[in-house]
Amino acid sequence: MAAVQHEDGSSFTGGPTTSWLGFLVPSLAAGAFLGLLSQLPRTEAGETITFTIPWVPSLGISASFFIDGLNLLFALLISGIGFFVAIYAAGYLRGHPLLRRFYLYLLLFMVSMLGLVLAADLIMLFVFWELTTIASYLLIGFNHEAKAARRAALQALLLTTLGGLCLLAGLILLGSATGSYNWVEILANTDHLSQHPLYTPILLLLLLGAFSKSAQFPWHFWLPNAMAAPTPVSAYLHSATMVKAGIYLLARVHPLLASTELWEWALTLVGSATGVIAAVLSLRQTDLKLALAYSTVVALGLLTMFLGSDDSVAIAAAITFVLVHSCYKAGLFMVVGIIDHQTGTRDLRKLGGLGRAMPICWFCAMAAALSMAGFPPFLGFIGKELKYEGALAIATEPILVVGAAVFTNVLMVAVAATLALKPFLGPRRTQRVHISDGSPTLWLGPLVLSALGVAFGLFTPLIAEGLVQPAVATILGRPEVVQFKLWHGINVPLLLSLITLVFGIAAFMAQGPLRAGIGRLLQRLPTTSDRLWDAGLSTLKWCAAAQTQLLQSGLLRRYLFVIFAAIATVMAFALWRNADLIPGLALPGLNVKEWTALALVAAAAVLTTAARSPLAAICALGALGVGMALLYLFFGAPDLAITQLLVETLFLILAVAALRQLPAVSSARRRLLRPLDALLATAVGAAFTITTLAVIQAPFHSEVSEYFIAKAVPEALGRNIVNVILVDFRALDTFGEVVVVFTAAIAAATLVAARNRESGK
Amino acid sequence: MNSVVLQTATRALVALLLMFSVYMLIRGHNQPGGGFIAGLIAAAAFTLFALAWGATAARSALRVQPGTLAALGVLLAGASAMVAGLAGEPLFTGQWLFLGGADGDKKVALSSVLVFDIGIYLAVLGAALVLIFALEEKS
Amino acid sequence: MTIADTNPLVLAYAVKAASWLLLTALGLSFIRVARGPTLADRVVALDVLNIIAVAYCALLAIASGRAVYLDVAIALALVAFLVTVAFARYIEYGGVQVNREREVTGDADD
Amino acid sequence: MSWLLSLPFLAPIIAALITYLTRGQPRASRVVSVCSCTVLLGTTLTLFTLVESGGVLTAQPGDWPAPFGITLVVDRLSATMLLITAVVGLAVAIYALSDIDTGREKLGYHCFFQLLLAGVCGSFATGDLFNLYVWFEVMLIASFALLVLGSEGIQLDGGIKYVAMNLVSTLLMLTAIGLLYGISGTLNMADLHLQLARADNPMAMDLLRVLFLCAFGIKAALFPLFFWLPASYHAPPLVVTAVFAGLLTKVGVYALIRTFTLIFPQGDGFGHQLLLAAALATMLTGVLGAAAQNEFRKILSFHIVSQIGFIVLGLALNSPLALAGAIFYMVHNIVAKTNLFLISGTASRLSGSYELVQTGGLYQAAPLLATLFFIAAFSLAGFPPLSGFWAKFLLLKASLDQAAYWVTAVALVTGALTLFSMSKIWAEAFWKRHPTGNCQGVGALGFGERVQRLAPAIALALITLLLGLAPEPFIRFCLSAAQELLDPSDYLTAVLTSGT
Amino acid sequence: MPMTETLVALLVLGGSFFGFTAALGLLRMPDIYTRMSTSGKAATFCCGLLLAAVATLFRDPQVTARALAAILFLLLTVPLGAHMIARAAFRVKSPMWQGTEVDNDAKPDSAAPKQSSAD
Amino acid sequence: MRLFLLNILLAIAWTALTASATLLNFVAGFLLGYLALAISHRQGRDREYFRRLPRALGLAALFLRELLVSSLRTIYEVLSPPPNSKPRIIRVPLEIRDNRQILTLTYLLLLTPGTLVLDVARGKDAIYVHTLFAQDAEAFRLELQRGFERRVREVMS
Amino acid sequence: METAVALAIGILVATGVYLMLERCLLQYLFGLVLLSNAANLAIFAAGRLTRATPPLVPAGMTEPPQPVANPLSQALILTALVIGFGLLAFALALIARSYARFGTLNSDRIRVAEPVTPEENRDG
Ligand code: NA
Ligand code: NA
Repeated sequence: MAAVQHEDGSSFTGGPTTSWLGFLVPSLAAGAFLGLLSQLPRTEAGETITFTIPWVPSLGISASFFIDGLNLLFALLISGIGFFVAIYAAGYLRGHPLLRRFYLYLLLFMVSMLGLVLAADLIMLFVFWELTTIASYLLIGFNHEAKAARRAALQALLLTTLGGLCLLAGLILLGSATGSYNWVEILANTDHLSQHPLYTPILLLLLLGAFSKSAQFPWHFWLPNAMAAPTPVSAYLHSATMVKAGIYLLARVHPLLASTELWEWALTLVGSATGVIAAVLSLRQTDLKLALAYSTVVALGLLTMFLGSDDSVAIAAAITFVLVHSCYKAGLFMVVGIIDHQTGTRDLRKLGGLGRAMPICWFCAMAAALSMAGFPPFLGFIGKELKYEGALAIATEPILVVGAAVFTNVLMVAVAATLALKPFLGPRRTQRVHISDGSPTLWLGPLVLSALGVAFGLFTPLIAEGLVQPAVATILGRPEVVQFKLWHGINVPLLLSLITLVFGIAAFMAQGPLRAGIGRLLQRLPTTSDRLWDAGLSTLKWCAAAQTQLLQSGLLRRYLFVIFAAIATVMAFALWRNADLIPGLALPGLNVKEWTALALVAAAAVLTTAARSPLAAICALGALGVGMALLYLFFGAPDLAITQLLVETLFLILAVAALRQLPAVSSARRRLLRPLDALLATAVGAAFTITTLAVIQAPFHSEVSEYFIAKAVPEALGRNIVNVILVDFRALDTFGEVVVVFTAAIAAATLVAARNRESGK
Repeated sequence: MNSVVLQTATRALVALLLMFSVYMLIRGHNQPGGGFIAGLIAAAAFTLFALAWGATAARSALRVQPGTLAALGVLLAGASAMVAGLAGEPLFTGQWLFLGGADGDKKVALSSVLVFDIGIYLAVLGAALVLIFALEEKS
Repeated sequence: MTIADTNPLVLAYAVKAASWLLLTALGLSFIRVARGPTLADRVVALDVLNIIAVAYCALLAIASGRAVYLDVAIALALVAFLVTVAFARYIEYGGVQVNREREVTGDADD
Repeated sequence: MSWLLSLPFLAPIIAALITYLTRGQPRASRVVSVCSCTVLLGTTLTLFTLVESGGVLTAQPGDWPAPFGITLVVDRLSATMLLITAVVGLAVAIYALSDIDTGREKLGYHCFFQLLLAGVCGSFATGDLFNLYVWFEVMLIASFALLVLGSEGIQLDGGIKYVAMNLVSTLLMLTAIGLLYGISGTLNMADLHLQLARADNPMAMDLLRVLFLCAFGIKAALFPLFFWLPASYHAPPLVVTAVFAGLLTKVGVYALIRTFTLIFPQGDGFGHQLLLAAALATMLTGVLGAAAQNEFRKILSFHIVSQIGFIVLGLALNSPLALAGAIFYMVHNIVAKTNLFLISGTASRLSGSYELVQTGGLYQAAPLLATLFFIAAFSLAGFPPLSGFWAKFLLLKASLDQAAYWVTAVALVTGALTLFSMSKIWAEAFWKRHPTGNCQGVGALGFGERVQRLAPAIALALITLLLGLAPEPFIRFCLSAAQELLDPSDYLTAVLTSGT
Repeated sequence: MPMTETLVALLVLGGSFFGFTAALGLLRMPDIYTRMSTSGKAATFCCGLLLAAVATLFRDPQVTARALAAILFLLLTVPLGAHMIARAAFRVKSPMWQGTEVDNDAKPDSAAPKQSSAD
Repeated sequence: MRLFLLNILLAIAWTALTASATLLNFVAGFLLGYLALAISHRQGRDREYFRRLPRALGLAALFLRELLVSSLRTIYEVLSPPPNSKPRIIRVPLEIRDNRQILTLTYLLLLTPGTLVLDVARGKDAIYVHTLFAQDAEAFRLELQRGFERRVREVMS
Repeated sequence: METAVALAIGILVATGVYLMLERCLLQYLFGLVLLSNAANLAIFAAGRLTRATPPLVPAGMTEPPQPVANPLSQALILTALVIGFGLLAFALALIARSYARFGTLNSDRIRVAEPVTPEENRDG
């Protein structure tokens, strides 16, 4: 586990103490919160509010938004907690040189997250999904000069993006399968999807997206690493909101996809595994923030597990838990942040006795921890009761689910106790003298959020009817009645709660030995996800390097070999497809002069190849030129013959002039016979021979050349038809051609000029 | 190359080659020849000069920088192409001006096509000389 | 005016024989180009090859009755020697010193 | 019309000649170069608007009717490519003002740059296959010149490989064109479409298909023909790399698109299957190659390869959506890639190196540059709401629509690996502390240099943003362009009645 | 006019025979100097005769002029090339047939005599 | 030279007058003009022109004879079995110094089969000749000096 | 005659490719020349080989009296020839320049742009 840097907790200098953004962001959050709250009555009544503007109509994508029971809950959380986090950040990052950027990123995140949950269009959802990834990347790497922060940012980015890409594929398939990209339209008809041939790919792709975003096992490790971000970010993105995007998605597609065993098993198993593993790891942590991070993973695992069910109690449990967890976890994170800020450390072993100096914090920590541990009358209690009830209601594998729930809750009680007691009791262990709760901007958020835990617990009907019930109804696609009570009478859930408390306290007492035990256990594990990640990355780099070394060898002849081999291969392939059409070699028809010219060409080519000295090769090229010119001449092309001779002559002169600068016998020791090269060369040559034959044995369409022959004198007023083509019919070619020659010449001269300059120096 | 024979013969040969190149240029529209061929022959003439007297001497015999000559050639070819555009016809359309009789091969024709060919002649000549001089001066 | 409508017997056979002779000559000079042994030998052979090609152009003009081939002959006659002169200079003044040879080519035997 | 269709290559050629004649006075050359690019932008914008509203434009230089004379033809694809060429051209011309040293200017930088533009524009504007070859050569030789301009050792080495492999491609192309003429008797691409549809020579057709595939595949840097690109793109001065990255390979891709839609439509799918295999391999090898690099420009160079794979993938899938995706991807990629190179130049100017190990600190020192990089890089990685997202989306959707799941998977993996490289640059050059602490801010540059370096980057980043935020007009355009490619009847009518 | 044709035939045959001997000389002569002595000129004659044949056959002033021009050009260029090669070979002391007799005072006076240019 | 040009002009005039643009007619015109000029320029400095033409013709005749003889010898040389001639390299001192004269002499020797001018001595006072058929070096020198060299000097000075 | 010409093209291509696969850059260049000739010959063949008259119209006529060789393929080759000359000349200059810079023509040894080890990536 990479060590989380503690630098973000120290006080900053050099930056602005505040910024207009410091007012803007909370104001916007508050505005959004209030605006959304005003819609509550309508969603409570089961209404869906939509808003659409066209965006990319040609692809059926629109910038449409909607509000229903499910996303309103999330949106309220996002804007509400966003408000407190923004205020908290003003105090926490006061004086940070990059404060303005922080607010911008925070704003970007908040808007994206709201967009994500409110988007009615699948593609819009994806757009915001990726935007939250970007914001998260920038915020995790906020402390950008620390290597661990950069590593964590990259890890989170890559994992969530990989998932995001799967999600995109899944959403596109979903759009194709349902014929619409609009949630409202898609959800209006949820019957047939489980029969659709694309059901399984859609489901798997969406799950991959959701699981990676919500840090489900085996992608759970990025979230604790993401604690490299400043604490407000951890509180906001990595516990309260962004990581719940996956949960939101699962809830959103629940009515569409949840009817199969695949869904149930996938979510139940992954969720419970995540919960159990993270709970164990959480207990082990001595860094307060990491302990919180793992407990967040626990919560996410449990949420996933519950969403695997189709039962209304389980769903209600999940939704309530979303609400509860967001409040107490954000509060706890902020408290930890304050401790870190004030003492310079968040290591349990170095903390103690802060209760007197930081009374508000202690209060907040206690309240939140009690909620987390599930004590009445806190909202957490209701949440936990519901959880057990829900767990019992899950039909597939109640023992497993209940077991996972109880086990994780036991450990969570221990963790909560640790968080609420350890730093505040006992002797002071820190050097710093001036330790306090800090400014109100710091403690306002935790205070309100922790207090809400109590308030919600006391005013349950409001929550149940206003928030949870519409959300559950949305998820299940049918109206449901959800009722919260602090006292249900003595039943199985209550018994389970008691067991949880007892064992939880026991675990808290025995945390020293437990921690050591877990440590030993972990050491015996062959690997961890995080190490696997590193191994994966280095495998990737190794593959990349190996591939590059193999392909991009830096050797020109090898490049050319591959290119020619590719040419030969595809041509052979094309020939093989048409094997029955390969023309036979019918020799004949040539008279002796043509044979001679051809033989001269061929012999000169061979001589060029076999010549031991470049000068001999040049002589051979001269002979080749004569042979070519004669060929042209024999077949009625005097202009070509002349040009060939002139060009050949000038080139040979240039070559001889250049050779005066080059080693005279450069190829004295060249390997004349290279079987592999010879094989390839023969193959390419044969392919070209066959291609030429295949082309010229067919009848020719001469309309175009006939036109030139007919029009040259009457319309172009020239008797040399070739020249007329060059300067009139196809003058544009010729123009381009002289441009080429001009360019080639001055380019070559440039090479030489640079040389002269160099030697002049 | 410091050879009496070569240097002396060159004087005559260069003149001959240049004359021949102009001949090939002018008759190119009706007989084998044309701007390329003529330009290459003219380039051969200066190449001979450069071989005999050195590239520097050849350069000064040419008087214009060969690169400039080439650029002007391309410009001339381009201009002849654009003449038609100014006359409202598509670019590169041949523009003809006949002097004397209108009878077949007897008339003297001035045309943008010939100008185009002259442009090519100059461009090819200039470009070839740029190359030759560059490599010759290096050696 | 081609061979067919002039004196078919004498001229046609003469042209045929001449064609064989010249083509053989072409081949023979090519052999010298290939065999060398010195660069000068190759260059001289190439020169002869060129001149025989000029001759063949003239022969073509006779055989076909088209003077066009003369233009090719003229062009070839005018420029072919340039290569020879360029080579001559190379032979006389040479390329880079031979003793740099090892260092510059470095074609190992791998 | 003849003027308008000729101007995209005529203006740069004239500018090139003027800058050559005035190469002794760099200041004059600079003015001419920027003016020419502005004219080019104006012309291509006009063309784009005309094509968008009125369909295919044609002209017959020399006034000989098609298919006998050479046809200049601008359809939606050509118009798009011309416009984006002009945009990139202007951006690079401005950037070059502060990036190219006077020595190189006197060697003719501006001249070669204009000639390169001429070659690129000519290639896009012509409707004649052999004329395409000629323009390819103009482009190629100008690129040779730009690549080795200044003749530093690394340039010469890169130049050798670049030249060596590209000349092979050129000769392949020439041979293929010649042989295609042998089958069809024509060079006019529209006429070729008709003649080849009638030709009964399946073997020759298949062989020519693969010949063209190889010839243009080398130019486009397809697997396994791309070696020249990573071998050379980091060698020349930065602006040169930037314009190469933006335009050169895309001309090859453009030629592939024309070849495999107009000249050799799908047929029995042989050519398209080969294209598909090449595209997938290109995507993966390119992006893996990038993962192995630790130099700013080398990473970007390998990504060019990978992204060429994406574009060719669109061509290989051969559906309206896929082709639209290919076109969108191409434009997006030209803008983003050019911009990334421009940004890398400024980044190395400020932090002193292209080697990621030796650079850093730009996040704090140059926030504007960081923003620009972030936009371009994440667009390249396909993040919404940037242009790259839509490019990726179109191709993904096209592949999913055809149930080509393997293709989707490769595309997704490639996307993730692209992100890996981009974030590597971000982390190393921007986030990391500079190893020596010597990282300047943008403010350290003079006013002129600041404008010349940043204005083009900002403009290109705005295009990336605009294409990402309001993609509808361009996607619609791409869809109709794709329709035009798949059903070339308008194109054929326009060309074959041209000049009669 | 059979006379003309016969004359042409003779010129053609004679010319090509010269050409053939020129090439044969190249092969048969022992060293570069003897090869040059026998070949270059013979080849030039070959051309001259054939071109004369052309002029005779066509009896068209334009053709005659071109044939004469071709002969003139050949006469001007071939010896020049031959001389230059000979000079170079002489100066670098290209290997000489052992039977060659060299005057005592006939030593090349090139500035820096080099090794043979064998390639 | 002035007279030569005049002669050419006269030949052109003749060709134009006779309205028959054949080479033969032009040569006829040239000869007629030559005669006419020779008559009209009986006195004066320009008499040299009328001396030089016959000498040039004499040189041409000598050259053609040499050409014919040595051509045949060359053919024999090539076709006959092993070389029966005696190649020699001979230094021939020259009196002429003018470049154009040396050039002409060199060309004449180069065009003659069997002789090859290898080099012009640095001081232009001698040429090196490779010959196939010279039996005796001194005789060859004398023959060359009295033959070609003298005539060249006469025609061109 | 098609077969023979096609064979010649094949031989030119094969020898050209073989040369290009050598280490020495000069050999590469020579291979390129061969390949370039092969390309031209292929175009020539593609325009169909006819022992016909050169495409010239005699004076006084508006069309050639008898069949003429295909003028278009000739024009194409002419263009290609001249372009090829430019390209080959440039390649030659590049090779010469590289020799001056690196002191070798062995392309295996020219490893500045793609060094064997990163340390070698110093331009000097
Ligand atoms: Na790219
Ligand atoms: Na070529």
